[in-house]
Amino acid sequence: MEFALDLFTVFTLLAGALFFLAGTVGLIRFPDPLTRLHALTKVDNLGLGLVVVGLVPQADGWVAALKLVIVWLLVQLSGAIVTQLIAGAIRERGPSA
Amino acid sequence: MDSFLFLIASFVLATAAGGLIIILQRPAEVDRIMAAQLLGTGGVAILLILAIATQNSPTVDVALMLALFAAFVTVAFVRDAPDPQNTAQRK
Amino acid sequence: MTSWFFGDAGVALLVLAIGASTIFARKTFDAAIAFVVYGLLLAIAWVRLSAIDVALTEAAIGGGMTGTLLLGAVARLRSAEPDDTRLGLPIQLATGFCCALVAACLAAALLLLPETIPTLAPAVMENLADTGLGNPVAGVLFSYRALDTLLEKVVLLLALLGVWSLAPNNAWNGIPRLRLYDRPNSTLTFLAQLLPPVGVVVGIYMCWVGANEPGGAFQGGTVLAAMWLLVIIARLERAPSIGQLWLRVGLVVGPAVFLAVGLAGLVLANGFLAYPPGHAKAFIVTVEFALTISIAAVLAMLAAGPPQQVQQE
Amino acid sequence: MSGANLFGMCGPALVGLGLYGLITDPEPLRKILAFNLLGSGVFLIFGVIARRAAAAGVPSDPVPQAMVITAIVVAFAATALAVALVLRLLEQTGRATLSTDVPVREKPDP
Repeated sequence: MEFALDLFTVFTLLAGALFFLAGTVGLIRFPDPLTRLHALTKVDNLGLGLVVVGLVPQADGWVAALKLVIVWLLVQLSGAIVTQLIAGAIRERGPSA
Repeated sequence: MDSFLFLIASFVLATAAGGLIIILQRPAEVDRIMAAQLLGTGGVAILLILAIATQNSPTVDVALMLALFAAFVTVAFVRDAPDPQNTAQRK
Repeated sequence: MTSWFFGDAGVALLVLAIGASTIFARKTFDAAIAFVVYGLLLAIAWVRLSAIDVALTEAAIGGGMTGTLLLGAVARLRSAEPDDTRLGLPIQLATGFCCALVAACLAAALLLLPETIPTLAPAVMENLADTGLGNPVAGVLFSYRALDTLLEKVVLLLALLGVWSLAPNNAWNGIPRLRLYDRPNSTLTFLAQLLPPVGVVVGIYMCWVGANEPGGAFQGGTVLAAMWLLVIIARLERAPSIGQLWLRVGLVVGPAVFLAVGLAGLVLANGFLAYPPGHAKAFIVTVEFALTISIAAVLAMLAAGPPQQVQQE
Repeated sequence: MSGANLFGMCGPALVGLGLYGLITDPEPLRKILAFNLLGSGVFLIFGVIARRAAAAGVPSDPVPQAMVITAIVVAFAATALAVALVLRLLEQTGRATLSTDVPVREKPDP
């Protein structure tokens, strides 16, 4: 059981790290600001999400695990809204703002 | 397990740092804001991983604060980013 | 803590690189953004130095509050004529050399420190049980060095008086001139409705766990201040006029309660700012809650700036 | 070399950088920024010393930690006051510069 959980952690963390890499590469390589913003949200949602999912089995008790999930939900929530704000600024002021 | 966690934390740090340094060279303000946001999320991930790896649960609170203030600061970024029409002549 | 050498080296290098870019950035806006990022990185560095209390403070004040304050100032200063006076290259080089020398001397002093340096940590831990607290940093702040903490609150109030006294003559009792959004923005309104409830819970939690785990009045108060500012920036609520009675009471309630508890110590215990044995924790928690309110009010008002003329509606 | 020592080397370097910016940059706001950088370098040095003085089951000496927390809050208050001064200078003269050899635009208090 322990081994299976560890294996689960390894895979999800690797996947999370991959999304961090993909999001960053997208942020660097994508042609215009809105697509770059799209890449950034992948880091917020999937990158951090997978990292948290992977860490939950390693957490010390369910309260600690819950706290991890709450942090992710907070980032998810504020990240999504803040990204909308940035997108609004891009639309209003043009891509070079 | 712990060394694996440290490895992932280093990887996330390296990715976020690389992205940050490349993007900070760009002229557009929006890109900088996004870079800051990327490092905010990366920082939260690193702190969460470190909290588990070092079994130091208060570190999660630091991640919580980071998440909260990253959102707060981005509001200020968007509020204060220069308007290119008015500021084109400024250096 | 287990070693994370490459990570530590990476964090340290990144702190230096971003720190340098706040100095050498061409545009001040870029420097301010870099400073915010720098604050985030320093929070990680403090975690690695096993100083979670400081990491919390740095994330909140160093990155968040100072960053917002500077960004607002940068936006206002855009209307100013740029100052093009640059120092000549020889002077720049000489300054650079002198600064490098200062840094080298400091580094050498740090490296030459003996392995065992005097520490008060054992003394703190020995007497921590008497205060009923579990967090040694809170013990130092509210018990052993309580006078420092009390006077620091007074310094905060003095700084606020300084900021307020920069108001033009006819603007006294006006509304702080915090930069708001140009117009109401539905996305921002949504954020300002959603985040503050979470933030208030986090703030109270920070204050509450402060007795036993990292956290405390400073960190909690800063979160509350940031949430208040967010609501004001999003135009959901107007900033209060600085003459409001409730605001002024909020500003001084923390230091006043602290002082009252301190004076009560003269009667109930054996000296100023001493706590009666056995009841120390109750007193400290009371003081911390009052201080959280005051710190939130003072920090928010400091970030909001001096009052401007009251607009007729 | 331990991790704490790495940050220990970071502290003095930041002090140097901050000092350089404080002296060479003409814009007051940049000076304020540089001063904050200098301060955080000093705090970091405190942190490293606290880490080294770890004893008796605490990972880091709490006394310097408490001092740094106080210092961060006071540094914020000082920054807020300095920023307010710069903005007042702008309001009063239309410029935000510290050099004395520029003509000051007279502007009555609004």
